[in-house]
Amino acid sequence: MSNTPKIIIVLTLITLISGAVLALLDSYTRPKIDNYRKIQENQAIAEVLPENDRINEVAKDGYVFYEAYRKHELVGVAFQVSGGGYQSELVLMLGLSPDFSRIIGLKILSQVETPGLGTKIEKDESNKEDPGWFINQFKDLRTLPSISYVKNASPSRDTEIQAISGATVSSKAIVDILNTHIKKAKAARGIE
Amino acid sequence: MKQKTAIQEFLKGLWDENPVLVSLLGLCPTLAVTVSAINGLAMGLAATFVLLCSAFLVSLLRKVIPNQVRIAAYIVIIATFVTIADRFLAAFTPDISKALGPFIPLIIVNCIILGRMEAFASKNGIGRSLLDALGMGAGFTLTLLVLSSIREILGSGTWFGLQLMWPFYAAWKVMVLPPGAFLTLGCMIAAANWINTRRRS
Amino acid sequence: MDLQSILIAAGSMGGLGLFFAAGLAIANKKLQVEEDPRVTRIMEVIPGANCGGCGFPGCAGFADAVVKGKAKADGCPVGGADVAAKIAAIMGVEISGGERRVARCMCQGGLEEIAYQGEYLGALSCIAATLVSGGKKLCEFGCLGLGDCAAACPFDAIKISANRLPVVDNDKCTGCGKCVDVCPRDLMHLHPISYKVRVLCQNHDPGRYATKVCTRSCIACGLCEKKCPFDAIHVIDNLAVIDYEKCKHCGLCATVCPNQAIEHIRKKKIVKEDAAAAGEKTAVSAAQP
Amino acid sequence: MTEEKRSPQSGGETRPAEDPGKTAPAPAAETEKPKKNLRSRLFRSERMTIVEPAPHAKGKNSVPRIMYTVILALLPAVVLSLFLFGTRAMITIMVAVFAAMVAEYASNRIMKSTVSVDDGSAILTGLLLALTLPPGFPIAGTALGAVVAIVFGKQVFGGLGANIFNPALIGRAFLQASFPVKITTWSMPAFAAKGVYFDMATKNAVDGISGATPLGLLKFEHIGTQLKPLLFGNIGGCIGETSAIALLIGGILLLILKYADWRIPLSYIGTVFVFSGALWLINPELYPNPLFMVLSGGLILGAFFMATDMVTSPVTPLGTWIYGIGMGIVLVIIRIWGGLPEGVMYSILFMNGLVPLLNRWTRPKYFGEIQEEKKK
Repeated sequence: MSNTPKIIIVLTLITLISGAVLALLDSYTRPKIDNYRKIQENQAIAEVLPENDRINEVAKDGYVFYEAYRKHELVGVAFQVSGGGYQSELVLMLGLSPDFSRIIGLKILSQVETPGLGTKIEKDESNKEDPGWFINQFKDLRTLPSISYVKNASPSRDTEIQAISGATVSSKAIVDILNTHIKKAKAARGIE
Repeated sequence: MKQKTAIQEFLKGLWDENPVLVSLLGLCPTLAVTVSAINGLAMGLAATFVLLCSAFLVSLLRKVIPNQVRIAAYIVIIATFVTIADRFLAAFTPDISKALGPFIPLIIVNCIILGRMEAFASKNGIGRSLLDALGMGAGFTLTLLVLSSIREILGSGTWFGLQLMWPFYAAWKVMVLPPGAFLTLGCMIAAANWINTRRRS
Repeated sequence: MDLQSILIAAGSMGGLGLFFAAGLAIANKKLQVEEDPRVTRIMEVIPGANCGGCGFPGCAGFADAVVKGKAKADGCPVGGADVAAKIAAIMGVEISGGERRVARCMCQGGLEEIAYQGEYLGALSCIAATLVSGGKKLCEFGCLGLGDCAAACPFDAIKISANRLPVVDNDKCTGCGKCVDVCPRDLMHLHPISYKVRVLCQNHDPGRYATKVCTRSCIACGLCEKKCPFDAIHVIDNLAVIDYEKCKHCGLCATVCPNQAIEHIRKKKIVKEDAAAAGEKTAVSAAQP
Repeated sequence: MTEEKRSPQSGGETRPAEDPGKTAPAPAAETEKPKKNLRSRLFRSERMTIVEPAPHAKGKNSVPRIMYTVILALLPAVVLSLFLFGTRAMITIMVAVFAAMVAEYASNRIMKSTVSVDDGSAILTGLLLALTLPPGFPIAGTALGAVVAIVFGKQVFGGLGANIFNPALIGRAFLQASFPVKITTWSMPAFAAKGVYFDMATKNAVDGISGATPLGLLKFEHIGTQLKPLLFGNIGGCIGETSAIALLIGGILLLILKYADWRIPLSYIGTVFVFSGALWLINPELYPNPLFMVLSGGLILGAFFMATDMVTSPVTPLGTWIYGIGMGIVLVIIRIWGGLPEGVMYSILFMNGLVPLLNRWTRPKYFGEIQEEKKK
């Protein structure tokens, strides 16, 4: 007996059943996964743009802007930016004032920098009182004309942050990402 | 070859034919995800789940699937279960799912699973295939657990997130980096070979 | 639950499956290679060690060669008589003389027996020693004792004794012939396991010189030739050679050899003698008491 | 080259005359066994001629001799570093050497090979490792590095002569990956802290403060260091890499004794000089002075003492040139465009990995060899 029909029938059946099973599974797990992602996102937005009561999503020029309102007044804009770090991609959530002149908050969504060195951008265990000192520096930082960093010294201007000693590359990467994306996003939103 | 007893069929995966230490299969996830014990354990359990389910189906359908399309059929079966595992991890343990990243979907092309399907489940009954899959999965999980424990303890000073080493211990950062994976795996394989040679003589 | 999305998923997967299955089925029809089913059956029978002892590239190569008539049914040295019989059954042929063959070192010139030409300093391998005027021992034909055969044996059947001679474990030896190939002096020979009489010397030197070189050498005295009732042993080119077509394994030649260069294995004695003499685990026979 | 390159297998002069081999069971029984007959005893003579493969000529060089000479050549740098960094440097050096020797002995015993602690190679590895560490490096870390250097850098490959990479640098690379913060925390030399010869922005210098290496300063803060402190060693940095002059004294001794191939330091340092010089000529603002590039960091130490390691450098002259030039290019690339301020370690390790290939590619034609026909 030729087994040509058998080949076709068996393989088709297996794929059919597989498709059906996976579709069932998806309908069950998707809400949960989406829900989780939403929570994460909202958390990040809430962290970089506190004091809001409504978030409005606007997609434009490759950015998704989350516009935060308080009592019908635009208080800030958040969006996700990414760029190359020392050895991986850095993904950040950036919250800016509506005219993009001031950073309201910054959160690192994902980073795989050198453990114990580059990872200090997120959490510096050697600084017991304030492990997040590096990222907290960005709060209320002015963005104009551009952000810069200094090494082994306290920042003297309101657009400066202090780099992590030994992890200058990671520190510099964040500053670079912010500078380029703020400029691009400005253009996308048509500010000046 | 002599027919193995049921218990032997299970035990062989733990040591004699251990997929990682003896067959050196599935090294990609072995090296990549074992930065922490919880990751190693999750990866091992996910692979074991896929192994068990696929072994069950493949050995059930071994007479039905024509020889010419067996690989295609196995891959579809394995891919289905991997997707199930992946979705469930993403839905219920999002942190682990994020840490394991692309390595859960990559179980599809893990040589251990396709290898056991091709070499064992397609030739043996359901009971035996399940035992074999369980043994191989257990061997894989245990090896990953040991490997990731060593790496986490030395590289981060913690075990399953618990602070294990004394507080002023300076963690060997290299152990959670890729070289540490190769170094630890190399030492483990050397130790396994050493024990085997000693046992044989 | 959304029935439509399930249908779409199942449909697309099934469609893909149908498409590829059709492709495979067509390919299967058009591109089918007539493979002799006997090849697969032989593959199932042979041990699958891929040792290459048969002279073909791996077990698959051997199975193919058997079916094509290039190899004999008893060509697998690892499988032995069992496998040979099975292969013969598959191929529908009779096998002749499928007796298991084992390796044997044809030299008894260990450290105790042989004269030295000097101290050998150099790489510890027979091949290397051959290049340096033959290593430590004076005999040009004898065993160098540096263990290339033991290193080459894939089955761990050859051990080098304290006396620096290879000792073959007949139980482990599969007769693959790796040691035969590797010995630079051509001293490892494969013999059917039933052989009881062997000339354990390859020295072609004239008797007078051979005497000086080794205490266990064949000195071409011809006593064995005279004693043999079957005309089965002859001194050719200063060395006694047994004609196994005629030899009845009576062992008379061994009894007269002045240097005990001929061994005669007498079954029951072997085990005891060995255990007592060499202290080796399972060595082959030592020669005459 | 060849006579120094002798591997330990053929190099030992005092080889026991009665050693039939390690591969087979112990021949202890053979001497005690009663002789079977008279004749066999007559053949044995106490004094035997020696059968050995070529080369038969023997020099007076041996592994211990070379190793101890290299250690001697390192002494100026060691003494100067003790002077500059004080007891911290001494402790680091002692710990590294001691740990390396213990690791060597332990591996020898575990692997049942001849105990080779006294040949000096472990001492040298420990010393070189210590010289590449910052003086304030933790003791446990130093010991760990030395153990890794000996076990994973040398013994797992089969001991001295079989290793692919320079063991000391393997240890250092392990430490660099393990403790990236500790290994880049430099302390300033005693004199620098007092401000003599030193014109870096360390006004608040107190005893044992941490500072940056000249290369680090240049890379991240664009502050140059003058050449004079580089020559004499009044700069922050690893124990042994501070003073160019002290290292050069030992390096030249090695070149004179031909324990180091002169081509390696020449091609290595030359390439760095030429390559960075070319960049400097293009844009002196952006790229550093080539002299600074040569004198700073561990280049001199690496070029004379690590890259010239007989085991891990090529055997042919052409291969040696390629090796040195390759290291120079890799070093300049790492220093100028890479993420790290210093690249001597990685440049040497990288080219070490290519040595087997270089040896194969640059094999000289032997006398009478006929060129193989290319493409039939």
